[in-house]
Amino acid sequence: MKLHEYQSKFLFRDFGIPIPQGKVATSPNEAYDIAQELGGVVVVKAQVHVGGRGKAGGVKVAQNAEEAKRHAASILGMDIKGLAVERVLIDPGADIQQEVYLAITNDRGAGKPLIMTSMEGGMDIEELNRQRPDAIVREHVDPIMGLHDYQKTYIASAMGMPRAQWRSFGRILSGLYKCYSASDAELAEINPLVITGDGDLLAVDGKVIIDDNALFRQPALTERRDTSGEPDSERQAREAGITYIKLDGQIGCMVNGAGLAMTTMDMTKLYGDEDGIGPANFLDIGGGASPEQVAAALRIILSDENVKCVLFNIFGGITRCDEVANGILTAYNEVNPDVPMVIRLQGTNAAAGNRIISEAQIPHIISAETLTEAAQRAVAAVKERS
Amino acid sequence: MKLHEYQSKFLFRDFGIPIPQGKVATSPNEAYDIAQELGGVVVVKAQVHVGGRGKAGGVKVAQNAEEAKRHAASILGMDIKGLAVERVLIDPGADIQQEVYLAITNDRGAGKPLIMTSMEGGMDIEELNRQRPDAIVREHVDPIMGLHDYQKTYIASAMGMPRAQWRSFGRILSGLYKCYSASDAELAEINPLVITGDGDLLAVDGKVIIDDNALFRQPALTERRDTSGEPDSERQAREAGITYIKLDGQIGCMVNGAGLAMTTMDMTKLYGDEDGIGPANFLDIGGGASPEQVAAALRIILSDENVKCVLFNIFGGITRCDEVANGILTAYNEVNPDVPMVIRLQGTNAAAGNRIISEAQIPHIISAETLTEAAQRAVAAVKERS
Amino acid sequence: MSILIDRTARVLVQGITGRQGGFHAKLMMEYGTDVVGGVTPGKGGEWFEGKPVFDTMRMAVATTNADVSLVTVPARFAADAIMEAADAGIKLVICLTEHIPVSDMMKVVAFCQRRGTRLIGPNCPGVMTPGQAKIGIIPAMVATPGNVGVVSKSGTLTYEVGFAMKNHGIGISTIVGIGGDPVIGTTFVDVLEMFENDPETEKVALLGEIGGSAEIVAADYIKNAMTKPVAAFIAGRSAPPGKRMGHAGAIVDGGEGSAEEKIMALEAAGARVAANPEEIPGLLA
Amino acid sequence: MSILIDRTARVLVQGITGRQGGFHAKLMMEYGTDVVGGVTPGKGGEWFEGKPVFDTMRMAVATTNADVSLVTVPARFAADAIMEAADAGIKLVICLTEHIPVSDMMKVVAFCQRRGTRLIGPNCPGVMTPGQAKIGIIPAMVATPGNVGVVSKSGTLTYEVGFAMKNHGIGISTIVGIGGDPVIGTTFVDVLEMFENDPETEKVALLGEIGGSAEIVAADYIKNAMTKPVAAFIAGRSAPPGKRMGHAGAIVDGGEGSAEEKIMALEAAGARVAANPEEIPGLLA
Repeated sequence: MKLHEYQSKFLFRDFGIPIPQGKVATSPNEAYDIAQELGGVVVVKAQVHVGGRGKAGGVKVAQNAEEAKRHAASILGMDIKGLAVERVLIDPGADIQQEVYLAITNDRGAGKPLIMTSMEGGMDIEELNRQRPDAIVREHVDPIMGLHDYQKTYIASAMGMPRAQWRSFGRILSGLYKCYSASDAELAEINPLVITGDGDLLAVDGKVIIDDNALFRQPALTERRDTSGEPDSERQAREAGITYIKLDGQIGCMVNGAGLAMTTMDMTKLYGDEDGIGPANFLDIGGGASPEQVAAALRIILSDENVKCVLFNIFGGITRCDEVANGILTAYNEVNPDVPMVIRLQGTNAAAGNRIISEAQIPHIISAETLTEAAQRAVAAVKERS
Repeated sequence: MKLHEYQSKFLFRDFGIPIPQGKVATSPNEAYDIAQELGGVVVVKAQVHVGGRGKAGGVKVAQNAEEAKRHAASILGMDIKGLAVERVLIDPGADIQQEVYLAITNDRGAGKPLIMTSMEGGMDIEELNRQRPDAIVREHVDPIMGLHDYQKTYIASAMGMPRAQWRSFGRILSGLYKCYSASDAELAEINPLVITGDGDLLAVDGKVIIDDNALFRQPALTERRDTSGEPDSERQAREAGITYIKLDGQIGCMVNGAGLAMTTMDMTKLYGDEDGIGPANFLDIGGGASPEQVAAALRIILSDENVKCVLFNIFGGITRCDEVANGILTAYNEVNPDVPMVIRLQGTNAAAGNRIISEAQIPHIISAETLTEAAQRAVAAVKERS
Repeated sequence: MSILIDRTARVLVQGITGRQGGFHAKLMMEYGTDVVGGVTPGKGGEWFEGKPVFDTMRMAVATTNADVSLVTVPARFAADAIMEAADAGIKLVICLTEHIPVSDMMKVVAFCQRRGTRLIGPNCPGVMTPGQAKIGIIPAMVATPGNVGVVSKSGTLTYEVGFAMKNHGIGISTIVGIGGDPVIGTTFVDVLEMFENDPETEKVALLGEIGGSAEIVAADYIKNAMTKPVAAFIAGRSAPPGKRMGHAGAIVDGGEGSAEEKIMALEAAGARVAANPEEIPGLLA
Repeated sequence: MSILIDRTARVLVQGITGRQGGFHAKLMMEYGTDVVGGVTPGKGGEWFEGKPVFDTMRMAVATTNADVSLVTVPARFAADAIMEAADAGIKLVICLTEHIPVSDMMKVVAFCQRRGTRLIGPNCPGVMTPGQAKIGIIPAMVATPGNVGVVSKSGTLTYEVGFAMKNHGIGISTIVGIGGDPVIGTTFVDVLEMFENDPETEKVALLGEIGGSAEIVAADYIKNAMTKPVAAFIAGRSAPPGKRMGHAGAIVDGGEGSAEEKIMALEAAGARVAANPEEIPGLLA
């Protein structure tokens, strides 16, 4: 779960990290009041869950409250990569001497938290990593012991942080590690961490992503979820306990198991790509899905107007194919899809499941024995209807 | 640093451990008001830093507020093993079904926290350990990992806690470990932890001792220090940065180093015991003590009226004996003791030190070359003056 | 014994009185696995299908002398359950549980390493040595005994491939589901190494997916240290970047972890990579 | 090399720019100890008596190839400093610092054990192999080379005994001050075992005190595993129970840790226990 910039920075503040004294506005008038209160130059920043808002015109400097109001008016409601801007952060302008990059993330290969930091902050870390990988200091943290104080000295020294800032940088590093750790974050990033003309450090921009699997113990953070950037269908699926991701193709996929669901997508593309045909979604109904869940999943798939065919690929292991077949029939009767459905049931009780489907004598239903056959038939069905 | 019962229990409460809703009174009228507010039967408990207050009459049950006031009047000001009672805790009476013992302490041999618990609570743990050692369940905690949840199940099962209480006992165990750990406690003890008639758990008595060396990071606990049980001389020494412990003998000891200080005490006793002569105190002036500290230490030693002789035993290692000799002379001139002083300087610059002392030509000063000689001469000096 | 388990494995099921734990414990016993008991805190003293249930792993191991544990408890209890097994002296822990927070797993993996306990998973279907024992949820029907080792991040995709192999008359030495989470106890390389050293394994099938770089590291191992042929499939060629495809670990992030780079690395290492998992039996023939 | 250190030891001093650290570093160098540098965070790049000062142990070890570290930093930084040394690959860390919280030391001791780092102390005078090297604050004058190993919880008491031995013409192989704190890195038994296995040590002097049960455990070891004669002294016979006698560990608590029980145990184990430390040379003669 992503936090907005303002949410991330307010969270940093809870862990003792200095941030600008800005506030969030949802209207130009509010922006005016905040800018007035702050006084001087302010920055008006769009709060959306996409990168590149600066290039899109979502970040603007204002010399006074009147200008802040005008900027807010132009940014609020702006469309950035398909997302409407609902909030702007009004931050006081900072006296930037130097921009530093500082982040803590999960290094999955090492199975440890990884601190990445560089005196060349401001730019995207992936960009920096491509251009000047040696400018990034990387330090693992022992997940059980946590961050040692001596590591802070090592990092500050290795990155070339001026000595005058070691102490305050160390405090921020401790604070960020505590924040990352206490919030079950996958990423806690300050970019830029600014050294001001007075030699102070200030987290001017921030990004935090929380591990979805840990939200059960993060009630305060869970409340802050902003689903405005999420497609309706994905939100509905999430609420129904189904993993669904909308894609651009024409073949709706309903599969049990994440790996097999990806594979099924891949097969539709393998056989359909030359005709511009591919998967309309990722969907994993999980093990032992009920007829109600199958129906809900089917409705979600069909809510996508691009879908020209639905492909069921169920490998019955513990799941019994006859039960899934009944679920499909129930769902079919409830949802009444007007697109063809390719059904491939394999594994436990596959014969019985296929018999149930064929005996139901439903038009638009196409059987398949192997995944290859199923994918090929789904592609053919889409071609027919195009 | 010891916490009083009420301080310990209020600390437990901060960590989610259920305690009786009692309050502290420093006067009979206050006790009346608290008992009135609580209603019903209450217990009036002396808050002093010694064991055995129950047998001394420091704990009394009152049926009503009037009786609570009378009990408070008799307990407040009472002398328990030399300590005056300044506060009483007024707790509501508990419906006691069973008394449980639960404590976490440092196991120095293992270098790990040790949980000790027993269904046979209420009595002193040392007593229980002598009588029924098998009734105590002992479980170490990994100091880095902390208490695992599974250990709580193991402990509850092994001690024979009824299953209905496992969950609440587990929560108390977690809370007590957090309390012990967050407070840098050497001991966090609940005795008894009561199972009430309703099956609830309640920490009816508590004892917490904080590691003195960790007080620098426990400001809130440090404020709660009650020095009323501490002799004035020990408090003065503590404030002067000297370790001093008052004993019953006649020979005041001033030594550098704790091990040598104990040894010096032992030697006075070894040679004086048959005449009833022994050490008046433990005192370690540490390494490189200044003349001011030597003078302060001398004043503290002489504040004890039993002292008939002062024995200086300094083994100069890094400390130079000539400097110590000058310190002694300065202290002598400032304090002007009227008891004989045996001075033994050995090690670095011992010859020079001894020359300084002998050249000062001070009456009452007796030189010695070895520790044995010094102890024997101090004993002889006391005998002379008896 | 092929690798990791054979019919002599003495298995405890943590969470045996749960719906999932009990269901699979029964199927394991039907397959011939020696399930010697189970653990559910608060239910010690009960019985499950003739096997004793204990409150703690410590008591369970002391009584049954078990050497493998299967963790089936819910996500919020799973980290503690794995460490409990490791502390009780179990040297092989297989964890099926999905949705364990990554921060828990980082601690648990470090903990198991220090204890010398091998952890398989979490979020995996388990381990099966066909004809001998299965520990986990892999259906009996998807494999027959043979000489191909299978290692996979995924559940049903593995069944699909196993089933296709069976239909082509190809048997399996051991199937190891390592799980699709970002931080796991046992990696592709760990298992490849075991297969390389296993006299009963002649070839290996590796089923990977997008996300992370475990397949790249595996390719490196295949190139430098493996003598046995490897056939592979990587799921997620059609997955968009920045989206988590069901498995917590299945995400192409910052240009890393794409199917293309994994396929290229594996092919460069000499593995034969299928575009369609149903081609795997052909590549192994 | 006698035990633990000899003239080849390459020593870093953590806290070398501090008053205590610098003072003792100089004395160590005068004695002949090979002090190769020091560490003080924030002072990297400076020089101390011709030796380089580094910001971190990692950089110091990489540059100097040191193998021993002496920790002289204040109590609140000491736990971190010890772990820093262990993480930097140092296998022998000697910590002089007094007043470290016990909870820190419990973590640090467990940490060092996992890292395979031997910790001596804290709150100890250090280690000296007379005529070769001294690391810590033991004065040069208290010992000459010889064949008696000395292990002690105390500082000045050790000097007292060493000096008495020297005056009786008895030399020392190595002096190890293990420290008077409740939780320490190296115990009596650890050192007794080293002396037992050290061909240059023929006899051992053990200087204990009240508090804890390390001397009882040592008695057990002496009885069961030691062939070399042991002379001992236990300080604190006249100490009252329940009072901490200077050293954080020197307290008779709940009837445990008294001098009497330690003396009895040592005598029963065959050690010769002196009533007066100045008798030790006689017992060793």
